[in-house]
Amino acid sequence: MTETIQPKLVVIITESVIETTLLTDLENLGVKGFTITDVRGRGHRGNRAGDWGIDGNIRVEIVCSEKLSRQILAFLEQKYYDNYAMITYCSNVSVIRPEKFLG
Amino acid sequence: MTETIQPKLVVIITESVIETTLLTDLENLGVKGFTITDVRGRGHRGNRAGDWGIDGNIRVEIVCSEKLSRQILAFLEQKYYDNYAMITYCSNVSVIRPEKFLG
Amino acid sequence: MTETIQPKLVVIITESVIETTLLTDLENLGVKGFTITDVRGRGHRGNRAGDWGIDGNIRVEIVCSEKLSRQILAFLEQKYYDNYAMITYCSNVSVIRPEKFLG
Amino acid sequence: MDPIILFFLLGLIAALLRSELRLPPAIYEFLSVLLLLTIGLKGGVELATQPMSTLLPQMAAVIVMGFLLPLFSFPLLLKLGRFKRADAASLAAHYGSVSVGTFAVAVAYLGHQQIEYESHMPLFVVLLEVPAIIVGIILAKGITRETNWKALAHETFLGKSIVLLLGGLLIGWAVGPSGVEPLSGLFFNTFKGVLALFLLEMGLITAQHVSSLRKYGIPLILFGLGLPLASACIGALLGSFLDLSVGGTTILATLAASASYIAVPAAIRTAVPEANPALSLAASLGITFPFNVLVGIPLYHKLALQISGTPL
Amino acid sequence: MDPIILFFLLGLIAALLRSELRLPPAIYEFLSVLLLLTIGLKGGVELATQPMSTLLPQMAAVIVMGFLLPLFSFPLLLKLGRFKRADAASLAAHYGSVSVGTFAVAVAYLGHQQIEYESHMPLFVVLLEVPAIIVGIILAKGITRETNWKALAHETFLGKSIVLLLGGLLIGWAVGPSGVEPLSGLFFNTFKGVLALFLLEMGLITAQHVSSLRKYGIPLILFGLGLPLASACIGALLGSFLDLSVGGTTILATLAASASYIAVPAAIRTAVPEANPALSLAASLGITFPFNVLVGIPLYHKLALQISGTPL
Amino acid sequence: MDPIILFFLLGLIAALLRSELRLPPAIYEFLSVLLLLTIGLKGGVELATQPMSTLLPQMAAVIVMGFLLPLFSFPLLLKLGRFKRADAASLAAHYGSVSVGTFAVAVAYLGHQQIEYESHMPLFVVLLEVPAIIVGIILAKGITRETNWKALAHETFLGKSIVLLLGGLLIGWAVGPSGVEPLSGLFFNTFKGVLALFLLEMGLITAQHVSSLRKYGIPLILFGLGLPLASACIGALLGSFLDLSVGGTTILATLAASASYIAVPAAIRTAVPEANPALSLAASLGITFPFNVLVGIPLYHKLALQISGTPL
Ligand SMILES: Nc1ncnc2c1ncn2[C@@H]1O[C@H](COP(=O)(O)O)[C@@H](O)[C@H]1O
Ligand SMILES: Nc1ncnc2c1ncn2[C@@H]1O[C@H](COP(=O)(O)O)[C@@H](O)[C@H]1O
Ligand SMILES: Nc1ncnc2c1ncn2[C@@H]1O[C@H](COP(=O)(O)O)[C@@H](O)[C@H]1O
Ligand code: NA
Ligand code: NA
Ligand code: NA
Repeated sequence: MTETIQPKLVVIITESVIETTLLTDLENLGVKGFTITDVRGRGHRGNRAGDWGIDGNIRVEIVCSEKLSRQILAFLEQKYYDNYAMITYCSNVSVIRPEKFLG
Repeated sequence: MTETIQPKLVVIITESVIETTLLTDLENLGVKGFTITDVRGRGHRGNRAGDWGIDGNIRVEIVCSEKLSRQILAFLEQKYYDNYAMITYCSNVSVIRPEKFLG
Repeated sequence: MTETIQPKLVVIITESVIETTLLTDLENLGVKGFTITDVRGRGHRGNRAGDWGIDGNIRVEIVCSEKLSRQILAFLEQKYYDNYAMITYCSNVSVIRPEKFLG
Repeated sequence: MDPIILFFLLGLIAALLRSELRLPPAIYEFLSVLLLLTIGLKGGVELATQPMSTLLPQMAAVIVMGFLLPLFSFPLLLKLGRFKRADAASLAAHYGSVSVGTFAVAVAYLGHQQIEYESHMPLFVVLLEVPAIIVGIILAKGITRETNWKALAHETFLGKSIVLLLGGLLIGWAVGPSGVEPLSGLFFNTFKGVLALFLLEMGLITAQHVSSLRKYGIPLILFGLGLPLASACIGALLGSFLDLSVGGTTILATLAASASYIAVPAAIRTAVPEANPALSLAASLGITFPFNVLVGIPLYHKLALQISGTPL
Repeated sequence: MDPIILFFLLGLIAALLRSELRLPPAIYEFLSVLLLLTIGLKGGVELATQPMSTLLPQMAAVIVMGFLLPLFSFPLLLKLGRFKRADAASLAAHYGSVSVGTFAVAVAYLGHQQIEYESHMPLFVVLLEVPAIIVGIILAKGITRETNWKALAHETFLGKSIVLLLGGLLIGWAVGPSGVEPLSGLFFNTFKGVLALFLLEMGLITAQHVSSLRKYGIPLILFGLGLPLASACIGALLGSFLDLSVGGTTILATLAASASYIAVPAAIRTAVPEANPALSLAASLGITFPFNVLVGIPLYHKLALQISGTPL
Repeated sequence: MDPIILFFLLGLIAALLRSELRLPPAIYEFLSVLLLLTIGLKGGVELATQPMSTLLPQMAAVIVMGFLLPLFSFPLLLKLGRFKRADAASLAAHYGSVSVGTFAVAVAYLGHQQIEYESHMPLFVVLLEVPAIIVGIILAKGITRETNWKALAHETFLGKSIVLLLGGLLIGWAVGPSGVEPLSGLFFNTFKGVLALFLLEMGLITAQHVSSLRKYGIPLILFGLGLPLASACIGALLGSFLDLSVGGTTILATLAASASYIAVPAAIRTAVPEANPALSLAASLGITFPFNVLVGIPLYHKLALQISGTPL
């Protein structure tokens, strides 16, 4: 068990309708791995109950280097924040096999 | 990208049957945004496999100020902990556009 | 509200097909509570879109003592990492009623 | 043997052998929505064809039974069973109300045996669902100045199953047999198959609750068997008193004997938080549902025959 | 009254009373897949039986209408409604395209009233779905060197509902009536029931959007009622010009009057991010859908009768 | 052309064009539960009507084939294909077992062509599902003192698909044709439609695995085409040896040629972790399933005709 870096967990919660676009963007930024959960919620843009087609949210979580985390957040804020229901948050995590996340 | 406050992530895992009541309570406490995931699990109150009607759990995550996080936890412990399957945990997160969470 | 210990949140993301085995292992390690979410994702072992039977991932989250968290991670790395799609990460959380997690 | 019972056993055995078989929750929801709407529609269509003068007295009597059943079991549960007040009230509510799944099995049983019954029986399901919830909540909390009647009404009348049953009933009643006919492809023709899948799932679920029985011991098992038997007698007597056919009496006995596991648990969970939901589900799902489905219904049929004076 | 309307009302009322009734999203998806495929298949089967020489001119005219409707409403929305450019374009796209659910209700209405209509109507649904999306996106963004035509084509032609409608159409057309026959157990026989459940869910969804209307005020409500009425007239005139039967004219009017809430919102959301999706859904789901289903369709039928010169 | 094949192509093309079309996993589950139960029930009903004396020898022969097929392909995969031991064993298990979806397509094909076949074929599906899993696991791990036979039995006999197939079979056998009849509304009448939707989804899934083929190169593609052809010959010879009709021989050849993608992947994943699941799914889903569905089945029909000596 090696624990040599201090990776970041980035969580993005946004409209499920942009999933494909968002994933392409993340890939272009260098994201190699992510996990998606179908969720619902409420925020500044109102209630997103997820009952049907375009009403749901996704929650994307990405474990990555601090540098990449900053790039992701800056990119998302610039491209999506003004027009889409979206929040992001970031925290410190420890991982085993850090090479899985820095590839 | 501004990072001026140290917001908290509050996670509540509890019985899905109380979703409506819980959300009303959270709203009354001043929670403006939250995200809900349908989950299953196990704990002191046994197995909650989520296979049917009233057997499932929800996972509510709330990004908020530290003050609000403490109010939420105190309220939940007092109102729900004795009679419902519920756990909560809290961690530090960093966010962009903190005004989204302190409104 | 008491906050006397510094518990850990362990998150495991892996193939849903090993759910039963994994839960048995966790139980044997002394895990008393956990929460499971059905998720999808991408990583070193490719795309796991969750569209059907054996293509999905689960996300298991466990709040526990630091000691147990280390045992879990060591065990998983040794038993599952070489043959299964799996990542884990770990972070600090604060809880109320810590006795719920240390039982 | 009716194949739907075998589907129940298939689910039960698969789960007890720890098979990986699991139906997604969304499918369980879908099947129960279909069952509830179909039963409601069937009942409503019959309402449309019957004179109110026959129905009203029966309806009144059935509602009275719905209020009395929990009042009858509550003291037994409290005194004999030594359950906590909240738990006794919760169990009384579960057993006073009805299980739609059990009702559907009884209907299938009579169909399989080609026994006639009054076709407005689904109406009784709707009527019996609610009163026990109200009584149970009041038994647990008492009536005080603070009783939140609005919340109480909300929890009892706006639960999912009541809305679907009652909604189906009203729609069936409004449009009558010919209006409902175009819907039969989904609702009536597939009914038996939907019920089979539903019972498969119920078998899987029941197995989980069977294993939680150990925790609660003999008293719960005794009540889980005794209460339905006693209630069945009350239901059968009422059926005979109302001059129902043997089939109708069988169903009324089954309804009385059945314990809710959908509407009541949800309502009681929010209204009586201090009641232990695992306890009442262990009883209603772990004992009473399998008992009624496998043993009870034929028994209640014999009972109905006996009471109606028809030779066995 | 057609029972499917009652299912819609059941959902609407249950949600307005804050009942706990909710269908899982997977069921909503399943029902809409079934609806879209069934409508596509039906249309395709009819195509197989009709001479292209009759169809082609009608198809061309309907496509032209699909392009013109948003061009006609856009300036109104911009000038009279004072909506922002992106929102006006988005609304124009929603109202220029069609609602498959509304179409199905119109078909059920005519069936219920035993009114004949040209059986290739589902073809028109497919033809009307896409043009307004293209026009809407161009109205919002203008045509520049940077216009990403490939992405535009992807968003309009490869959305879920178009793929299912068009796929069903092509399959029905390829295999013809006898080829489709073995599929009828799932697709055709359960159609009315599937539509009933779909409308139950639509009632639940509509209720949420009704409550968001307050935020947008009177102008939106006026457009939500006015646009369908105006478009219905255009559709009815085209139907009569194409010599469609009264039933066919009713359907074409309904299609023109209906506002998309599946295909268009998804396409516009990615192509015109600055348009407010809550605004257009409040209009199409909160006003126009219930209006069309409850009031509009019978009205458009009267309109079609009037225009065809048949006495009322 | 049979419409269900077109549904498969629709899914395949939609996914290759990167359409947003996706069915929720719960619906995939629901469809496969329906398919498995229906096939089981059909087989069981036939069992009930056939003398055991005819069936038992056939059953024994088919089981033997189930054990031999993986033993025959394993050395080829190991030596010729130079796959790792675990991967060779896993592929042998996948190709030795059967694909229920492919079986259903073969049945639909024969129905479409109005070709008779022995109605107890679903029994063979059940019999062929398990042996290859056992052989595959033993080939991968060897038999040692530590072989956990209990876990092995659990993984092979209690997987979801086996439980449903076998459960359906036993229920059908227990209640016979008349007992199953009331279930036909859901299970039999909708069968073709359910299969169509299932194949739509399979098309979507197949497309994902087609694109992963590149990673594994030509050898895998050759095996993905060669193994089914070789196995089909074995199956056809056995069918002719057992004096099956041309239709029955076609199905047995198809079963031999088909590769599992539900039961085997799940069982092998837990029992042989070091086998690469992406490899075997790329072969069975990316090559063999589409090959069998689009090309193989008609081919195996020709083969059966040839072997039975009937002129083409
Ligand atoms: N404070 C919050 N905590 C957790 N989730 C939130 C919060 N605010 C918004 N969300 C989620 O993020 C989505 C988009 O937020 P918004 O852009 O504020 O509408 C919402 O639908 C919620 O799912
Ligand atoms: N230690 C834990 N880690 C993560 N989730 C837990 C833990 N304990 C309980 N849970 C979740 O919280 C729910 C309620 O817990 P409990 O009140 O202990 O029954 C359980 O059903 C689990 O989903
Ligand atoms: N960097 C990452 N961040 C978040 N989730 C990941 C990451 N890498 C992998 N995953 C998840 O873990 C699963 C297994 O990862 P892997 O073993 O890399 O294939 C993937 O299917 C994802 O759901
Ligand atoms: Na009862
Ligand atoms: Na329109
Ligand atoms: Na095979």
